[in-house]
Amino acid sequence: MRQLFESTVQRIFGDIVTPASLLARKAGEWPTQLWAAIEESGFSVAPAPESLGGSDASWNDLYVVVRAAGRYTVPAPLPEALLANWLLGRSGLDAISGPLSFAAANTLVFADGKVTGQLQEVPWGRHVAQVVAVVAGTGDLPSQIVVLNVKDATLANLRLNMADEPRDDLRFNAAQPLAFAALPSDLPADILLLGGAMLRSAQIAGALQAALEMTSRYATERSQFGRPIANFQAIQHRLAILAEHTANAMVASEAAFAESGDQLALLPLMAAKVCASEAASIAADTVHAIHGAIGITHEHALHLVTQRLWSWRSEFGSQTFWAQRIGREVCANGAHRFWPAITSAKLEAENNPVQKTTPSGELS
Amino acid sequence: MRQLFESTVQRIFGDIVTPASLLARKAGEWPTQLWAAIEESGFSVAPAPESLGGSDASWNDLYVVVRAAGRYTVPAPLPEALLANWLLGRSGLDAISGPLSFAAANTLVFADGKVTGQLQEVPWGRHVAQVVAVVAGTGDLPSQIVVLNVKDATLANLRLNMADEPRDDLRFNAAQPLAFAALPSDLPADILLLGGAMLRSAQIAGALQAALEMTSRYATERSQFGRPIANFQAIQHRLAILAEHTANAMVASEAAFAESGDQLALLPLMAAKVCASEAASIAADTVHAIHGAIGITHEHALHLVTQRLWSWRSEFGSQTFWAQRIGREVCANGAHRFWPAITSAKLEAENNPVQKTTPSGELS
Amino acid sequence: MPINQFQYSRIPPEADKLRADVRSFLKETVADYPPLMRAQSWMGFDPSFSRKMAQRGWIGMAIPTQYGGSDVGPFARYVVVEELLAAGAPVSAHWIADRQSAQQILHFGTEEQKQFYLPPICRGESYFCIGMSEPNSGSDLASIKTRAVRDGERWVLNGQKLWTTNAQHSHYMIALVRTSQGDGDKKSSRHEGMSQFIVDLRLPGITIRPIRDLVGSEHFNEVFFDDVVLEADALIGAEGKGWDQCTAELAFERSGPERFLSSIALVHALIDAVGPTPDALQAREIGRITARMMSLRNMSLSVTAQLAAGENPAWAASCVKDLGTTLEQEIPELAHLLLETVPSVDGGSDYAQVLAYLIQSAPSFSLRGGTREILRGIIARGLGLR
Amino acid sequence: MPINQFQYSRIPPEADKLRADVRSFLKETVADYPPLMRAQSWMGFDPSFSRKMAQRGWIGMAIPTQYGGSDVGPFARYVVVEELLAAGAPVSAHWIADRQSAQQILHFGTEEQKQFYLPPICRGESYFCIGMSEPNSGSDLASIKTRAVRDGERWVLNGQKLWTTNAQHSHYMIALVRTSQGDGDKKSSRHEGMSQFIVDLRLPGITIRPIRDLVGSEHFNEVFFDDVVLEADALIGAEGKGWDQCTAELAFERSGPERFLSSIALVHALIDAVGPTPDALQAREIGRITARMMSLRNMSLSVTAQLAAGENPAWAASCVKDLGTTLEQEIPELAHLLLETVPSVDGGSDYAQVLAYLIQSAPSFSLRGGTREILRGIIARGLGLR
Repeated sequence: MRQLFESTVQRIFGDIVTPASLLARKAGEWPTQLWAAIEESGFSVAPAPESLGGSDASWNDLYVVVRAAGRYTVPAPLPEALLANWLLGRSGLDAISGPLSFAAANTLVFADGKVTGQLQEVPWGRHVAQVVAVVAGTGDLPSQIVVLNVKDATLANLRLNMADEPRDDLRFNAAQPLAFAALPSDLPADILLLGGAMLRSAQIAGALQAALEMTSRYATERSQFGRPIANFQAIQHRLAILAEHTANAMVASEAAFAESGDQLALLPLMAAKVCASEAASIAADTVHAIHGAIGITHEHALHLVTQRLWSWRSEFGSQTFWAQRIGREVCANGAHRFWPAITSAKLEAENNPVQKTTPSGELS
Repeated sequence: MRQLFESTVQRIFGDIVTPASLLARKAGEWPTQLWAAIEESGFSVAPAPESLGGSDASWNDLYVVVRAAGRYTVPAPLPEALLANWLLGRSGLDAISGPLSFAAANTLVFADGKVTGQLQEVPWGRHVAQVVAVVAGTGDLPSQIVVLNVKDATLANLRLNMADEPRDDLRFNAAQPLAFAALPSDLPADILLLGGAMLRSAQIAGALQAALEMTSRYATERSQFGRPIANFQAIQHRLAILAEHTANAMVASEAAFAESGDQLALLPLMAAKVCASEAASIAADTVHAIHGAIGITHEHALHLVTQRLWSWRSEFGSQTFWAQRIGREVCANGAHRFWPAITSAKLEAENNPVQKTTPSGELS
Repeated sequence: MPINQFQYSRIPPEADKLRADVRSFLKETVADYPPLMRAQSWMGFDPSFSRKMAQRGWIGMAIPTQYGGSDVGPFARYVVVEELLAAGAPVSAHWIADRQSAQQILHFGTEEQKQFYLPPICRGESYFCIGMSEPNSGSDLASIKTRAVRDGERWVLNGQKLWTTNAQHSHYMIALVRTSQGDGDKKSSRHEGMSQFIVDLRLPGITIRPIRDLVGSEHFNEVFFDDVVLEADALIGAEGKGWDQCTAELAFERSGPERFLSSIALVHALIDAVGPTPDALQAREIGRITARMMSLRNMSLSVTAQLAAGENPAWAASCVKDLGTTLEQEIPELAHLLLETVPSVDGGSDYAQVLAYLIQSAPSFSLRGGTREILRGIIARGLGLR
Repeated sequence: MPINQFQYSRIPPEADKLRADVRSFLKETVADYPPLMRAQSWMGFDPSFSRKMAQRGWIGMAIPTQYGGSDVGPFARYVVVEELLAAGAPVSAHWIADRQSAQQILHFGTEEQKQFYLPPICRGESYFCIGMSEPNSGSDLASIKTRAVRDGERWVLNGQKLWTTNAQHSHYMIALVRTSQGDGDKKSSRHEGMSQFIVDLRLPGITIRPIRDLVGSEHFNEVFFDDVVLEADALIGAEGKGWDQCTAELAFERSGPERFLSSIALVHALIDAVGPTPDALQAREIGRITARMMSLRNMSLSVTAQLAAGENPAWAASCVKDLGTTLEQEIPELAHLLLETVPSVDGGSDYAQVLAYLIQSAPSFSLRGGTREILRGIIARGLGLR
């Protein structure tokens, strides 16, 4: 399945998402043709069960799709739609094949069948038709998954990330959800933040592959002082370090996807976002230093990659955010549980089942 | 004065403190001959006024002495004696020419003419005759400077820093000070911690000069793959970066000394310790990487320098400690006072005299 | 060891007195600038601001009074310049002319050239750009191909310059070009046979094409010369000595406050965004930035003192530039790790926008004034490594 | 791109089952070790511990049963080894023999050599060292000068090895020496004419001199060979192929858990010293160390899967080693910035002493198993840069 996925997305992206087409786009523009191709392929609904309109794809299968979305700098919320449809599927709601996104943070209140409040920093919020969010439970009330119609929203605080991808706030006032269901009890209320971090770690891994390839090629083609700059030891060392961090981010993000199933693999995905975000910083610095002036021109494709690396490293929790969350938990558990956490890829659940107070696999 | 100082200390240190003699020393051993030479030279009492047995040397004059103590990896508490005698002089007490140190941290209580409590991490505590400390004031009582006789103390928690320099705790039980006086009201109670940080920043600057010289020379003498390793671009770049940080630590520590007079220049000295400590880390990493295996043998003199860099960067407040202190003050003052702090080299006093609540120049 | 060139030097009190005047001028002129505008600092182009500065005698401060300068010395100039940069004032229009071109004309120009070019520079009315880089030359300046050929008394200029900052807004370019045979590829003659010309950019045969960069700005340009006819007095300095003339000025270009203040607008925005009670991580990083900015300024002042004493601090200036660039580039990298604010363009908070601007500008900091490889090579040479 | 070699690989469940056994063994044997002793990890030498491990079948796990091994495969060995290292068990005695020498003998040895050398290794009774570096050879191994000259059926060995870990405690050295003419300085033949010998260190003519290091330990040695007579069967593998035989094993040496766990004792001490409620800075750095250790382990397991599949992961192993060393060296650097504890020797808290030990040991981490320059050169070659 995974190999078929990889070759299929590479074909779609390779045909439609060319550097020339990307450079010609207007800031924040919706990719009509690309989204049509995505819908036709069925990728965006793949993680939902067949009974709900999907194809039961696992996170392990989908890893290559999300990574390729990063590698080809795909200007569309395909990764977002995958997570949203996975969550809909887990909650027994129908998959959605139209333009779809989610909000990792919101101030929603859901009462009397109506939703009021704000969705924050919704990827492509101004363009998508529907948005998935989790309304946090209060007291005895469980958290609820809601599907909201963007037509019911007021757009607020519109902005773009550095790669010109829309990140918009949406305000709802007593809007009726298109669908809703209780959040499965084995999922934490911040599942969309966690899932968003996992998506971005894989997108970063893909963008790192692209950055490494572009820059290795450039270094062998560009000459200074009478020889290819690839001959300079300083260039070789910097690219070697970039390769190491690319490998690190690839393996870390793949581990997060591969270990995720009905639940997400929390410690692996947090670690993946930490490592991928750090690698993104190193990569952007390295590839711009090696490309020199040509790399900061609009007409060169390098910034398509680096602007995404700079943006994605901060989205859905920075390196600091997730590292602090891991670090607080590690310290609270004490040194004797550090190594068991590494080998089990779980901070608490397996290693100390007795003291567990949060839902299985959840990290407070 | 300063040039005379520099040539004199270089002669003393150059004659007595040879690498061979340093390598032959036992861990923590007292340098009898060296201290005799220091006493004879009169350096250790120089910062005290002439009327109290010193020679009125300014911190600006003494900078080269302290830096040279670092450069020659002098195994004696000469920098410590300078600060102690400066403080004695500021308080109207006689200078002390015998083996002398100070405690930057203590738990002392001074009541009824007797001192009880512990001095912490006293440099060379097991060997010196006298120790200076500040007993913090309480309520209306001002802080007191006390000179304690080490013979009255119980040695506790003896240890060495990585360079085999003793750092010992001393316990006193109702001991009578050899001398005492009120701390001048324009000095903060943690003056010995601040002064200690300033000393170490200059010692680090000296050790960095030594590390840069040794390693630049080694790189031109050592061959691999048929040419001097100095020819490799990676080696050149690393030594260039080391030179930059050496220059940075030199200028930063010199600024702290030059701007200190009857009071210490607080922001410059904190900045100097931050920069010098960071430079120490970069230097130790760089020079060991370039020297390779020979550099970690006991018989090679490199570790005389790097073990001091590793130790001194942590003593009297790490990079983190002083950076946090600066950072908290900068944030409390707000962005509009950031640049004025840089140009005036003061965090608060000059820029906002109205709100000043601490003694002139003091940083809470 | 050249490291001993670094000695602490205070700004003399008479120079420091200027600071209060500059601050009150800035309060009047730029106090209302939004943070994103301040972040552009010496890339901000505003001729009316330049003229206001000139009226106060703050352009040409290192130029003799007979040519319209105020000749108050390098430390006074330093005080004015660092205050402007710290406030994010739009100094780009006169920047190159004031820092570099006027110095070159003063040192290498004829009396006629000085009288013609310097007064309008000091009035803040004449702007210059520097024509060095070319396609495929990059750091390897000795490989340039643009050529001026003698034609009687005149010269005919053909070729192309690239990455020329502000060419589209400038009146003149001081261009480094080949004037003798040889194509620059023979090792022995790589730095020979080059000369400098002051090129009036309104001359026929010159085409200037701005280059859009990754944030959508147009600072860089391509400049094409197609049989441009230069009069004899366009040559500045000695024929064939262009390379030496260029390198003589590099210490000025590499040691000023613009080498460690490019990200200061973000520091200001960051302090405001963090607020008065930083956590342990925020406090450490903001304190570290403060300490390093202070000590870099002291390094920079140390070089200024060497320049003022007539020494050649080329080595020390390279240290300032490389370490200063390190700090300037580190600041946005540190900042994005201190607050959970996603950087944004076309909307978002001041902090988010300044952060996005400086993250994307930072790569250019190590392109201006010599790449890190070039600088580190110079430093290594001074250490005796090559 | 070789980067695609990195694919996530889980430890198979049957290998992972061993983990509980190893942990309970470690609980019995090393639970009471003080932290400073654990910090020495694979430099800690304890023959009785090695024999205990051998009794459980945990030495020679990648050696066929006919030679005394347990032949349970690389993942099972991985589980045992990482548990030992994480606990700071004293594995130094058998370490080189188990990881490297036994593999070389298995791959290149004669049947007689396998039968003679492998069983005592698997019993934890026979210890090996590796004779590679020499004075003035450093990273440039092809420049070695130690030479074995044929004398009838035998060989006569002369020369000197340097930086030989554990030579003073080992029974055998596998030495790389020159066996043909040429002095190694001619470019064309630099890697030719070298052979490997198993040298019994009790032979006459061998002098071993331990070298004291900066913390006072004696891990390194100088080993002198003065007309040492070797029997014909001391040669291992093919004459003249010593270089290839050495490099073939490097992936094993460069990708194991010892390449990112050397500082784990300090991580443990740090977590304890920080306590359950870290501040924002401590939490971030401890979390970052955790994340990187996890992901390096996944990189290392990815290489193990390649080895298990019979592939040659030399490139990927270099990535693991270089990035692993980065982490191992970063941990003491980060730790000293998280608590105001001055590192100490000969007294002080556990944390202060472990910190001092690892700060001073860290420089050696990039000497073992190939310097960073060598590794980055290999990685750059794989990227097509050279």
